[in-house]
Amino acid sequence: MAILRPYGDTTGDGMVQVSFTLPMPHSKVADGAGQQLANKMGIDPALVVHSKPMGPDFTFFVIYGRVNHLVDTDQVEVVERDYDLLTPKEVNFAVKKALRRRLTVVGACIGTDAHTVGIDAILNIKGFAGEKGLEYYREIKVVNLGAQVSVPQLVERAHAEKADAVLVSQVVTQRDAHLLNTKEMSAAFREAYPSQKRPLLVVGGPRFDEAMTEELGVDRIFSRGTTPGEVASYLVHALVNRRAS
Amino acid sequence: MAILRPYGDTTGDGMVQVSFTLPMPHSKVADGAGQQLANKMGIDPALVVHSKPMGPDFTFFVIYGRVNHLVDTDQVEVVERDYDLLTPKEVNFAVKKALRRRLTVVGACIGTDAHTVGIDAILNIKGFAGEKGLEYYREIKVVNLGAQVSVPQLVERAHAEKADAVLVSQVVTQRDAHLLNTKEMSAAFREAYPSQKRPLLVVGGPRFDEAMTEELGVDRIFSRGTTPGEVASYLVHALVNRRAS
Amino acid sequence: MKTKLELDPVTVRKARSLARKAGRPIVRMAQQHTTVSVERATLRLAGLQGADPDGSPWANRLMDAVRGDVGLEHGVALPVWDALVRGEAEDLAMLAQKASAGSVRFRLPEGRDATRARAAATKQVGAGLRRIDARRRERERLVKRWGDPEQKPWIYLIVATGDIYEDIPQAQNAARAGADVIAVIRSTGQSLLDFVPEGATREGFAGTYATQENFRLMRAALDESSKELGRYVRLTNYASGLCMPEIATLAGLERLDMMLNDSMYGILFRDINPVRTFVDQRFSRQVHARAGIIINTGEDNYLTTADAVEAAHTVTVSQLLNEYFAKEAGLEDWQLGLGHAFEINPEVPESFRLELAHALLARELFPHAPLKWMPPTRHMTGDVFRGYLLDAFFNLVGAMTGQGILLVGMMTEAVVTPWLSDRDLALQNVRYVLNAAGGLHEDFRPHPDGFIAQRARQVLAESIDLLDAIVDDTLLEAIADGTFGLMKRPADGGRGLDGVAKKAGEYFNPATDLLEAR
Amino acid sequence: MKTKLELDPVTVRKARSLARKAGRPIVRMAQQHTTVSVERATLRLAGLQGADPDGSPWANRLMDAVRGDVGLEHGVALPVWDALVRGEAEDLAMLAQKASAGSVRFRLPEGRDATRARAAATKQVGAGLRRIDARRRERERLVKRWGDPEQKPWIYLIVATGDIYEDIPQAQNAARAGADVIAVIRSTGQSLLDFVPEGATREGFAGTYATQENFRLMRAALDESSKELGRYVRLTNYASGLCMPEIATLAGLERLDMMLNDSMYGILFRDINPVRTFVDQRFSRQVHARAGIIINTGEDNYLTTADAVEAAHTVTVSQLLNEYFAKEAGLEDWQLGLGHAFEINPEVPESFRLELAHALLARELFPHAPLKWMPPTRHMTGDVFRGYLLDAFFNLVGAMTGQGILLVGMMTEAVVTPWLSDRDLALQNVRYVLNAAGGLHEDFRPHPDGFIAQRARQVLAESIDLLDAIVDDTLLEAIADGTFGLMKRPADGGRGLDGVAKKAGEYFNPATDLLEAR
Ligand code: B12
Ligand code: B12
Ligand SMILES: Cc1ncc(COP(=O)(O)O)c(C=O)c1O
Ligand SMILES: Cc1ncc(COP(=O)(O)O)c(C=O)c1O
Repeated sequence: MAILRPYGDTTGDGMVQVSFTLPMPHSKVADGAGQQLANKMGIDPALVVHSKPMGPDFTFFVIYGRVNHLVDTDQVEVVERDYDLLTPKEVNFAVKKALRRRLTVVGACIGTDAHTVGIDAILNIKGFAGEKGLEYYREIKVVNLGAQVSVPQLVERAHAEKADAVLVSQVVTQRDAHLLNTKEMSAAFREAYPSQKRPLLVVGGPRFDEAMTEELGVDRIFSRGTTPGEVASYLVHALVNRRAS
Repeated sequence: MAILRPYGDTTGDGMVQVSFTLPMPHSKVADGAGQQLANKMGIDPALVVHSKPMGPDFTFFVIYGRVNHLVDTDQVEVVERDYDLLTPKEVNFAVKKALRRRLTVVGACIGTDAHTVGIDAILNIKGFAGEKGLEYYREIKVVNLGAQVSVPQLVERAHAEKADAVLVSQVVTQRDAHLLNTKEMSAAFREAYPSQKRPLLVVGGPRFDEAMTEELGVDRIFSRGTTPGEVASYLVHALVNRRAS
Repeated sequence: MKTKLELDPVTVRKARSLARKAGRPIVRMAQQHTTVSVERATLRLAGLQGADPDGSPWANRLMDAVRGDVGLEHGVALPVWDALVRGEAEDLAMLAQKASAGSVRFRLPEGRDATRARAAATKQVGAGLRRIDARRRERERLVKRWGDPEQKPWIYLIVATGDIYEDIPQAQNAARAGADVIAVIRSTGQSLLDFVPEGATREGFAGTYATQENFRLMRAALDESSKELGRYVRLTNYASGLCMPEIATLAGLERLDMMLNDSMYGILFRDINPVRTFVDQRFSRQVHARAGIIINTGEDNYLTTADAVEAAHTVTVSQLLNEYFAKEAGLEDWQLGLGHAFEINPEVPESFRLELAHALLARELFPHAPLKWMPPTRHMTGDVFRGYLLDAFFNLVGAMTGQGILLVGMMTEAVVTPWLSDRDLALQNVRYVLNAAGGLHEDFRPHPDGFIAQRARQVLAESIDLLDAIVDDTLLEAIADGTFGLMKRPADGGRGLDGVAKKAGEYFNPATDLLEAR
Repeated sequence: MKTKLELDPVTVRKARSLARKAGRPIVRMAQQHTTVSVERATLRLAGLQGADPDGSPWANRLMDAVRGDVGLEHGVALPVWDALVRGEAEDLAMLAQKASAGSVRFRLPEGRDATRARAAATKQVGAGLRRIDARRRERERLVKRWGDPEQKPWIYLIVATGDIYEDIPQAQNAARAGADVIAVIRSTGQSLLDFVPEGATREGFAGTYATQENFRLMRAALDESSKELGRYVRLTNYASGLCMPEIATLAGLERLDMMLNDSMYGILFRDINPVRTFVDQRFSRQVHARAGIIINTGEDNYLTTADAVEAAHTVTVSQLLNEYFAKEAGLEDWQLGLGHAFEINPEVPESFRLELAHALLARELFPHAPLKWMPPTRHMTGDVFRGYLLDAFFNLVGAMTGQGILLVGMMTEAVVTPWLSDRDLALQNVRYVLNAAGGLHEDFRPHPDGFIAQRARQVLAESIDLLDAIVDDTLLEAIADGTFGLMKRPADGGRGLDGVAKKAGEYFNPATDLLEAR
């Protein structure tokens, strides 16, 4: 199943739906412009099935058509889970065995972002999707700094708590706020720590691309629908291995 | 305003929305495949904001992102109206003057297509969008053959009626039925008539691309939202000019 | 659900008796005529299958040969079984082949020959009917085993790829996603074919050919799904067009569960001759009655060519006529999926409440019929978001007025035949509405003379006036005048009239005899 | 609209008196304290504008200098106008500059000096209040000229580009497309800034900074649109965060029409100190009362962090408290846009009827308040089609329960801040629902002890129990315990406590005096 096309109502028909706005008055030319963009996106034939003026200066389009690109599923690289999912029991056991002390995580929603539901879903006992949060794990000490935490504050607390891992949430993405804040954060930690001692840096949020760890200078990225269990299992995997190496 | 980008919420942000189905089970790889297709369409970054299994073998995607293509409105060729819109009065007058007899149009919905509302909207007195249909024009004789008319029948009637113009409707487009039927029709007319004497061939339907006259071998194509007035004005323009030349 | 409109029973009775008056002459006409398709259906009931090498069915070949020798007016049974009794061939298939090779001549048997032919024909056709009875019992068994849908309305979905092998996975997907009824719509051309294509087909336009083999394949696939889902998934097709009686027969033989089967649709929207249609229609309904098949009528179509507010009463009149013709043919209330639709221009003020009024009127006029509630189509546009919204309010009307069968609307109605994803999104839409607002009808109590009740009464009154007029100058006239869907169809126009004959004195058809017997 | 729930008046009275009991200690506390922002608001009322070269406002510079010399507890007025009367500078701006250059020393005047300072301060601040009065009359004049929206609910739309110059065309487009109220949401950071930025701004995150200049620009643009459209388009911003009192003042001076202004939002969702918030909140509401501004409260937010069914009663309790605090500060019923939201998980059976029950309860508990009905957010996903559907049912609840202000939901809620096209589609959605089903409330008559009425009574009962508990161990305790939105906020925690002081005996503030006078 390596090579695929989108499926409208027949195998291989390649049909897709697109909508967008062009900053130009509604007109035949606008329809043509909408079609041109669709063509450039590889949609041919492209049917402008709906075009509507939005005020004097904008036109909204809905376009259907056959896209001529092929999807090669072998070319897809995704961040597959490269660690086993552990039960809380197993996590606690592994931590005890590897560290011979509790594992400390410091969590926060940094910058001016005040969305705590996401990080709380990971950290609070209440948890998410039926899984209890990290606070529930006997061998994990959770320090949840809440929202709107500045990077310096975060670094300081990480020091003070001797954090093994720092968990940061970013939900607001407008103007790439989440990327900028994350980079600032990771830079600050590289500043403040010798690379050996640096705590594990983990960020999460609904709009992150999990493949961007390099670029953002963090150890792991979690996105939409992450569960606490995944995070706990990853922490064990990463920290135990680290000690190992 | 020659070069444009789509407009999400800021000038130049280039944001678009796309949805499609891939014939593969829902998984992380599927999400990656969806993103890959979006990238190939020129969307980067492409955010898979929704992916949902549809049964075991299909996944549906909604993707948002910034498309990096530019729209060049100067490159758009559209079939602009190259004739003046006339009132019924003016049409009648022009016909009388140019032909010195009534202008005869034979209309039909050919093939197995039974959608008559469109052609009736153009031909019947009742008309469309507040404009009366061609039957209302004193100087136009309308022969409406209705639906499911075979091409031979159509040619025969066109002969019998000495049609100046033949108006054909095609609404069903699945498997390009409308294109195939139109080509068959225009071929038959080229067969049956010396090129001088061939009646004007006009097709219409909601999903035609008005630029395809060449390919379909017709004189004019009308699409979504055509009004009877446009058609009448075009007929005068085309037939009078023809006589002129 | 206690009634919300409290229609005046006297008015309702009046409406029904007018419909009876208007319909009776049509029934008489139907009784006095036969058609090539009725006769071919009789041959198919007797077990004649298959087609010659160029795909024209043996039923047609045999029928044509018989007609060539002795005409249509006596029916096909006497000459055919006379030939068999005479030993011209040892079975129907063989006879058909010989006949088309011109090596049999048919005659009208008389006296004891006729009696023997009648007996033989009755026996063989009777066996066919028993096969249909068996299929009906089988359905009842499977429904008992796998169960009916939990919720009302039943969720009805269309597949339309044109290729039976694409239709099947899509239908199974749809069933998995929650469809209770799957309809395979037909290729655009089929209704005008005067024969039923053979075998599995892959090349329909905007629909898939109705063939016995396609029926079998899809029913088998849905039996699989039913088993998987623990819910009997019903299959629908179209007993309409020039072969209405034969397709009804094949549906009975292949255990289809519902059939689109309107008394006037073919006339109005396929320009099929009115007499032909009414004759075929009566026979096909007798078969459906016998087969325990639920019919769906097509009033929704009128609102695609006429305005849904102005023409609201034509829907009601047509429903009353369809009810009369159906009952006359032996169908029971539970088999009457009378059609109506959410087609009022959404720009019309209070359009939603007008829809509620119309849907309630149908519901309370036909309290025991399932009713088939059809989605917006005419006012759907390429704005698929708006389309998704309109479909939601269509679903809501369905839930608030207790419709029996909900044909799920597609946001791409104005664009393409349904995509896989359209269907999935549409079902999500239905599920939300039924789950979140399913109980709203409890709080929905129109004032006895508020906007909704008044509108309903007005439509009923207009219906009675129209029926009065029809009784005066006949239904055929009304159809010729464009009363329904603004389509003008004269009684002597349209396709297929050449396939109709007035029955001769000694006309004999074991199928009709047996079907009318009960 | 005759009441549908017929709530027991005794129970309702009880709920109100409990809210009064729970709120009174907070009011007393607010009366006994002042904050840096209240004092800066007083300076702004007196006409102090502008900022130093690095953008820190003169109001802050002056306040800080005064505080450095004589502290906050006496208020800023006495020391400042004493200095002016002493001729340290010929106006406030000059004084602020000198003060920040360290070339003025402030003192607490006594006897006749104090009297003179009081008089001068009162005169100058009074002039500021009269400017606000003038703006209010101006609004009344323009509303008379251009008219209010024809329909209820008013249609409320958000713009959020972060750039005032993108906001303006988008706002004007939205108005043209049918918006009656435009809200410019603020950049994520602003609520934690202890100063109000200056000038036109283009670099907000997910919102645009609230500045006096941005207010002016947008109000002017909407005046244009109002004129073009023949309908007075209202402007909304946020009097919240650490500068609540100053922003309320600027809103009054720039003729904003509505302000988000909740008594607890800053505490719960921005972790601002409770005492600071309650003090600031009271002053800002006195200004809003004077300016004829409609406030919007933020109960909707609780349902984004707590479950909308379990926590339904916390919304009601908060509305009752907000009502009490608002009335106490001089606001009238027509100014109370009490918030609530359509946030029940759509998977919950009968979720739509539960929403109806909650919305009706609010409607009938506060019959004379406009009420602000907020769209689904928490359960919105990237499935924009489903989102568009949920928003439609949100709109329908709004229409069926007579809400006053409808904050239009966006199908992209889970994805991005609203796009131009999202807004246009959303308005199309609202228009359809209001036009097609606007009258449905006439047919919507829940049974007196049906599902809806029972649910409403249950929520009211739970609210009374909760209020009882709050009266026993104080509102501050309840907030500390996470009663609202599950957010735990202790009275001594949070930001901005250092900006609070207990008033000294000779505390003087002409603004509060004048505002309380009436
Ligand atoms: C709830 C909510 C709020 C609440 C927040 C309450 C609180 N205390 O958190 C309130 C009402 C206060 C709020 C306010 C605002 N919000 Co808000 N809000 C939302 C909303 C509706 C839901 C977010 C949520 O709770 N999701 C549920 C959680 C469980 O999912 P999640 O965050 O994705 O987290 C999961 C994963 O991402 C992952 N994860 C997340 N973080 C982390 C961290 C780690 C370490 C790991 C391992 C995993 C992980 O695990 C979680 C569980 O699976 C969204 C819209 C939506 N439906 O998504 C808008 C939304 C996020 N808000 C938005 C905005 C703009 C705001 C405001 C800035 C608006 C304004 N200018 O006033 C304000 C100000 C807030 C601020 N200063 O940041 C925008 C963001 C737009 C963008 N893409 O930039 C959104 C998308 C709405 C919109 N379309 O405008 N908001
Ligand atoms: C009404 C309707 C019907 C009615 C037709 C009644 C009648 N007598 O016409 C009924 C119910 C009978 C019907 C049946 C079917 N329909 Co139908 N139908 C529609 C519907 C809802 C509206 C079409 C319409 O009337 N539009 C209004 C007219 C005024 O617009 P118009 O046709 O575009 O015409 C305008 C312009 O295009 C132009 N124009 C059109 N023709 C011409 C000709 C000339 C010369 C000129 C100058 C201009 C011109 O001018 C007109 C005025 O502006 C559409 C869905 C939709 N909302 O579009 C489906 C639709 C067209 N139908 C469809 C299908 C598949 C069918 C069936 C084949 C389904 C089936 N297998 O049973 C059947 C069979 C019909 C057949 N054999 O062809 C599909 C076609 C899919 C596709 N793209 O191929 C559609 C799109 C619905 C869908 N999504 O499945 N249908
Ligand atoms: C009642 C009825 N019969 C038949 C059909 C199908 O038409 P055809 O006979 O062309 O397959 C329809 C289509 O909507 C219908 O409504
Ligand atoms: C009542 C209330 N105040 C204020 C805000 C805005 O928050 P901020 O103060 O961060 O701008 C909101 C956001 O939804 C709100 O609901």
